[in-house]
Amino acid sequence: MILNASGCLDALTAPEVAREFDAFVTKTVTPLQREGNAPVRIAETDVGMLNSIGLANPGIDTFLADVLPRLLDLGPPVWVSVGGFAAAEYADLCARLERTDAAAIELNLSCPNVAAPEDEATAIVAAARAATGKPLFAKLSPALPDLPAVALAAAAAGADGLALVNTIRGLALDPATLRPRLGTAAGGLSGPALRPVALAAVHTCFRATGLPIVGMGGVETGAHALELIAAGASAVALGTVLFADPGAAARVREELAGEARQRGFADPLAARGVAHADLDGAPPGPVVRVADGARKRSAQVGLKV
Amino acid sequence: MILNASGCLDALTAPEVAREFDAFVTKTVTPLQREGNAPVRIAETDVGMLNSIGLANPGIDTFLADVLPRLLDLGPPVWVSVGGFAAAEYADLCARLERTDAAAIELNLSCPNVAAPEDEATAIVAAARAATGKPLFAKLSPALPDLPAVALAAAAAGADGLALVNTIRGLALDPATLRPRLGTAAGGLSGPALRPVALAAVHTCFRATGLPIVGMGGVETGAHALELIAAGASAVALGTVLFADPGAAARVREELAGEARQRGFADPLAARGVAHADLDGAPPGPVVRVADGARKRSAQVGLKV
Amino acid sequence: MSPARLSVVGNEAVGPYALLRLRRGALEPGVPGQFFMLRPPGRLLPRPMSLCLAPVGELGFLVDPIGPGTRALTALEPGDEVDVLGPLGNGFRLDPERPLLVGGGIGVAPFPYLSERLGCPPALLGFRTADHAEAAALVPNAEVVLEPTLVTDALAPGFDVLACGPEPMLTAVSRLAPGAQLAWEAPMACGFGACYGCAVEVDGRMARLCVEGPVISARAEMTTEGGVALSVAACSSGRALARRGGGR
Amino acid sequence: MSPARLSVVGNEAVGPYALLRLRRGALEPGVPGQFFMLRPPGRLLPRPMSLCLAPVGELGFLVDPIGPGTRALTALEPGDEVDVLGPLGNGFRLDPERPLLVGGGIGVAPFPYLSERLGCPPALLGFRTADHAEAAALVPNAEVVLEPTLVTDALAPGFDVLACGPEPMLTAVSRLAPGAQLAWEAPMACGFGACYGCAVEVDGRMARLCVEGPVISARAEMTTEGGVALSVAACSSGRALARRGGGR
Ligand SMILES: Cc1cc2nc3c(=O)[nH]c(=O)nc-3n(C[C@H](O)[C@H](O)[C@H](O)COP(=O)(O)OP(=O)(O)OC[C@H]3O[C@@H](n4cnc5c(N)ncnc54)[C@H](O)[C@@H]3O)c2cc1C
Ligand SMILES: Cc1cc2nc3c(=O)[nH]c(=O)nc-3n(C[C@H](O)[C@H](O)[C@H](O)COP(=O)(O)OP(=O)(O)OC[C@H]3O[C@@H](n4cnc5c(N)ncnc54)[C@H](O)[C@@H]3O)c2cc1C
Ligand SMILES: Cc1cc2nc3c(=O)[nH]c(=O)nc-3n(C[C@H](O)[C@H](O)[C@H](O)COP(=O)(O)O)c2cc1C
Ligand SMILES: Cc1cc2nc3c(=O)[nH]c(=O)nc-3n(C[C@H](O)[C@H](O)[C@H](O)COP(=O)(O)O)c2cc1C
Ligand code: FES
Ligand code: FES
Repeated sequence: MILNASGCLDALTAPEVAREFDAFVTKTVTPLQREGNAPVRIAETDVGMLNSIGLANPGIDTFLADVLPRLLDLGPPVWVSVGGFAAAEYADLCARLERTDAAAIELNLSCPNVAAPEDEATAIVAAARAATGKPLFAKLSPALPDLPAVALAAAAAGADGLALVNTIRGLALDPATLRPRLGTAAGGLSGPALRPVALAAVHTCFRATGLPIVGMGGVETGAHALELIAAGASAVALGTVLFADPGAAARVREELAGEARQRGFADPLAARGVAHADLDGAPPGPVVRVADGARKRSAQVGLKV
Repeated sequence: MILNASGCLDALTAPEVAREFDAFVTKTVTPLQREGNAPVRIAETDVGMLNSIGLANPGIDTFLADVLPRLLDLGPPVWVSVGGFAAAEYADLCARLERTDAAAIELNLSCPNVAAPEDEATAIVAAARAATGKPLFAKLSPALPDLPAVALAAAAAGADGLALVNTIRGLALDPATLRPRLGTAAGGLSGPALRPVALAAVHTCFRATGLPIVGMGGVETGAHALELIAAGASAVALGTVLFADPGAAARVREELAGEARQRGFADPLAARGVAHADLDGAPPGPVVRVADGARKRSAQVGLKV
Repeated sequence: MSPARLSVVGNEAVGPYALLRLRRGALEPGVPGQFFMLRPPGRLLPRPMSLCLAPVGELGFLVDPIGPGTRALTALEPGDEVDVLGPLGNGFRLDPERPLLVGGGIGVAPFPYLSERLGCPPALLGFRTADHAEAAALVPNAEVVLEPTLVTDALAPGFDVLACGPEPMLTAVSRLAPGAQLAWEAPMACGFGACYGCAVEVDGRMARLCVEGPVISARAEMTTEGGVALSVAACSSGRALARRGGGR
Repeated sequence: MSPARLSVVGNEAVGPYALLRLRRGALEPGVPGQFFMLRPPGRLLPRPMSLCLAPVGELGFLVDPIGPGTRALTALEPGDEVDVLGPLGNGFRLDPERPLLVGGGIGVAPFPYLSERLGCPPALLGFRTADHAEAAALVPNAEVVLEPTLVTDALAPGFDVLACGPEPMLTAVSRLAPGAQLAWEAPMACGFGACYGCAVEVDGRMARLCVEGPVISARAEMTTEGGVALSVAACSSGRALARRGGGR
C-alpha cells in the first residue's frame, strides 16, 4: 500500500498524481487558517531538502466546506492529517471530521512544545480517541530521546497505527553570504538523509508496539520501500521524491513488487518485519499484542497488524 | 581551532594524525571498562555511516594510569570525554580528572535515559561543575524535542561551552537478506547526513546560550567548517572524515583559511555568528550574556565567547 | 504525470550562459513564459527553466550557472539524458497590441520563443557586462543597454510590456508600465503545486507562483520579501505576486 | 598521514574479479598480507584491500565486486585517480620452512605477492566455480579444487600453512593446521585504529583487527559472531581474532 506523505502533494492541483496512490493524505489541517512562513521556504542540500512551509492550510472550516468534498470526489480514500497546539484542538478537529467520509485521521504530533513528549502524546491521542471512531495514526518525529516510549504511549492512548517519520531539524547557509537560505533559518530535513533515520524509527517502534506503521523518509525506489516494510512498515509513503518524480507511486509500486519477488516473497507485505527475524529462520522476537479495536480499525483502511 | 570528534581517532595508534589537531579529544571514558558492542559495528550508507561501537574504553582507572600520561606526552592539549549513567558517575569521573593535566572535560550527555533531558542535563552538569574547575563542555544529541532548552539548562548548571552534535539514530539493512547490518540493529548516524542537522543545532544553541561551541557533524571541507563557524561555532571537530582522510585536519585548516579570506574575513573566527546578522549589516540578534567563569575557562582552552 | 527522459542534442556557451538543447520527445513546448522542471544529474530536486527556443523536435533552455543545479545542467553533454516535466504554470498572454519585451540578465531566457510567437516585436534588454549581452543575439530586434544604464532608463511609453528579469527590475518596470505582464521567479521544489515552497505574498495572502504564475499581469498590493509594498497592475486573475528578494 | 592519490594503470577482469593496477607513487608495497585502504569514488568510507601484486612501480589489487564500494573500484578506468592509504596492519611472517598457501575465493588476493616473496611455494586454492578459479592463474604452483570439494579435503599434513579465505574455511584450516597463519577479515572504516569498528572478540576481549591483524597465527579461545568457540593456534602476540560471521 502506497500513500503520499502529508504536505508533499496537492491532490486538487495534480489529481492524476493523487489517483496513483492507494490512499491520499492531506496536508496538515489546523483549527485556523495559516498562511505559512515567509519565503524562502525550500532549499536543497547535498543530503536532502529543507522546508519551512509552516503548515500553510486553509483551516478546518474552509477545509470541510471547500476542500474535502473535492478530494473525496477524486476516488482514493482520503486520510486527513490534523495538527494543533493542544490536546483539545486535536479533539475538536477529530470531532469535526467524524461525520465526514475521511477514511482515517493522521495526528501530526511532530512538533511537541513540551519537555515530556510521552505525556503530550498520551494527552493528544487520548483526546482524539475520545472524539472519533475513525482509524487514528500518530505521526511522530524521530528526534525524540526515547521514541519507542512515545510510540507506546500513543498506542496505549488509543492510536491504531503510527506514521513514521516526520522531518528532523536542519539548516543550510548560502555559500556566498553565509546567511540561512530559509526565511525561518532552520527547517525540516527530508529526503535521502532521513532514510537510515526512518528505518531505525520503524524498526524500534514496530518492536515496541506491534502497531501497523506507515513508513516514510527518503523513499525513492522499490528497494527503499521494501526495507521499510522489512523493518516493520505495513504501508509506505512518498514525500520528497514526488517533487522530482510525480509518477513515483506507480514506479515504486512496480519496483517494490519486483524486489520482493526477487527475494522470494509472494508479495511485498510478506516481507513485513523480516528484519526482526534471525537469519537462521527463527521467528522475530516477541510480538506485542495489539488491541482488538486497533486491529479492526487498521484493517478498515487495509493495513494488517 | 580544529579538534577531532570523540571516538574518531586513537592518538596512540596514530600519533602523527593526532598532532595535527589543536587539541585532541579522547574517546568517551566511563567508570568501568567496556568492551563495546558485538560486531558488526560499522556500516556505510548512501548518506553517512552507522556505528555501534558501544563506548568501548578501558575505564577510568586504566585510562588514568596507562592512557592519559601517554596522550599528554604527544603534545597537543588533551580534552577528556566522559560518560556515565548517572550524575554521580559524571561527578566522580570529573573529580578523578581534576588532578590531571587534562585541558578540558567533555561531558557526553548524548544518551540520556530519561524523559526530561533538561532535568538530566542540569543534574549532570551541576554535579560535574561541583567536582571540577576545568573547562566543561556539554556534548548534546541534536535529537531532542527542545535542544536550545537543554543547552540553556546546561549553561545555567555551569557548562563553559557546548559540543554539538553527536550522532542520531539510524539503521541500515543488508540489501540481500533485509537483516540489520549492525549487530545492535540501530546505531549512530554520522557524516554528510548530519551536516544540516549540526548547522541547525549550532545556530539555535548559539542564539540561546552565547556559549563557545565546538561544532561537528559531517565536516569534510573548509567550507563546511566555515559554515559551522558562521552558525556560531568557535571551534570545529572532525569525525567520520578522518576515516577516509586521516590528514583532514591540515587540509581543512588550510581550506578554511582560504574560504574565510575569499569572503573578506581576516581570519575564520571573524566569521563567527555571521549567519545571525542581517544581510544589510545590522548586527545579530541579542547576544546572551555569558557568565564570567565560563568566559574565563573557555579562554583557557583558546575558545572565545 | 511522469517526467519525460529527454536526450541532450547540444549544449553551447552563449556568453556566460549555456544553451541546452534537448530532443523534444512527446513534450509540447507550451506557451512562452511557461516553464519546465529539469532534473540536474546528481541533484535531489528539479530546477525550473523557462522555455527559450522551440525549434522543430527540440526544446531549448538558456541556463545561468549560479549554483549546483544549474552548473550540473550546463555540464550536460550531447547524448546525456535529463528528466523533464512540463510545460507548467501560466505563460504570457499573446494578445498585446504593441508588444515590447523588456528583460535583464538571464531574464531574457523566455524571449527568443516569445519573440517568435509574437512576430519579432522590439525588445529592450539590459545586461551587466558585454559578455552577458551575448545572449541578446538570441532575441530579434533587440536594443541592448549595459550597466550602469538600466532598461527602465531607456523604456519608452506606449507599449504593452512583457517583462522578465531580476525582481528590482520587474518592480521598476511595473511602476513605469502599469499594464505590464511580468514573469517572476521563486525557488521551486516541484513546479506543480505540491510543495507550497514557491509561495509568495500577495495582498497579504500567500500564493503558489508555480500555480498562479510565473507570468502575472497584476495591479494589487504586493509585498516583497524585503517588505517593500508597491502597487502593480491588476492581473487577469486579480492578483499580483512577488518573487523572493535578494536578486542575483 | 594522508592518503596518496594514485592513478589507475589498468583494470582487467579475472573471472568475476577485477585486477586493479595503480601507479605506485611513493607508497611502499609492504609485507604480503598487509592491506591498503582504497577510497571508491562516490563513497564515504575507504575499503580494505590486500595487496595482490607488486610489479615495479605498481600496486595491484584483486577486487571482488560484492557491494557498492567494490563495484565502484571495479568500474575504475585507466587515468582515473583513487585515494590510497597504506600499507597497514600486520602481514604474514615470511620465515616458515615448508610454506603452503591455502585460500578460497577472493581470499587468494594476497597470494600472488606472497608467493613471489616466498619463492613460489605450493598453493591449494578452492573456488565456487570454474569462472572464479580463473584467479588461480595469478598464483604459481597452485592446485585448484572446486566446490563441493573443499581445500580442507585436500590439505596434506606437514606444511606451514598461510591461509586466507572465508571464515568457515579459516576455522577449518586452523583445526587441521594448528600453526597456520590466518588472514582474517572484518568490516573496517579506517584501517588505522581510529574507529574501533573492526573489533572482533578474542579470549572474551575485543581487539582491533586492523591494529592486531589482519594476519594472526594464534592459539587462543576465539569466539566468532555466531558464538562458536574454537581453539586456534597461539599467535606471536598471544591472541587470536575472529572475523565477523556470515561469510560470502
Ligand atoms: C519559473 C522560473 C523560470 C526560470 N527560468 C530560468 C531560465 O530559463 N534559466 C535560468 O538559468 N534560470 C531560470 N530560473 C532560475 C533557476 O531555476 C534557478 O537559478 C535555479 O533553480 C538555481 O539552482 P542552483 O542549484 O543552480 O542554485 P541554488 O543553489 O539553488 O541557488 C543559488 C543561489 O540562487 C538563489 N536562488 C535559487 N533559486 C532561485 C530562484 N528561483 N529565484 C531567485 N533566487 C534563487 C539561492 O537562494 C542561492 O542564493 C527560473 C526560475 C523560475 C522560478
Ligand atoms: C584486511 C582486509 C583485506 C581485504 N582484502 C580484499 C581484497 O583483496 N579483495 C577484495 O575484493 N576484498 C577484500 N576485502 C574485503 C573488502 O574490503 C570488502 O568486500 C569491501 O569492503 C566491501 O565493500 P562494498 O561496499 O563492496 O560492500 P558492502 O556493502 O560494504 O558489503 C557487502 C556485503 O558484504 C559484507 N561485508 C562488507 N565488508 C566485509 C568484510 N570485510 N568482511 C565480511 N563481510 C563484509 C557486508 O556486511 C554486506 O553484507 C578485505 C577486507 C579486509 C578487512
Ligand atoms: C514540503 C514539505 C511539506 C510537508 N508538510 C507536512 C505537513 O503538513 N504535515 C506533516 O505531517 N508532514 C509534512 N511533511 C513531512 C512529510 O510528510 C514526511 O514526513 C517527510 O517529508 C519525510 O518523507 P520524505 O523524506 O519522503 O519526504 C512535509 C514535508 C515536506 C518536504
Ligand atoms: C566510530 C565513531 C565512534 C564515536 N564515538 C564517540 C564517543 O565515544 N563519544 C562521543 O561523544 N561521540 C562519539 N562519536 C560521535 C562523534 O564524536 C561525532 O559527534 C559524530 O560522529 C559527528 O561528527 P562527524 O559527522 O564528523 O563524524 C563517535 C562517532 C563515530 C563515527
Ligand atoms: S514549486 Fe511546489 S508548489 Fe510551487
Ligand atoms: S578499521 Fe577502524 S579501528 Fe580498525
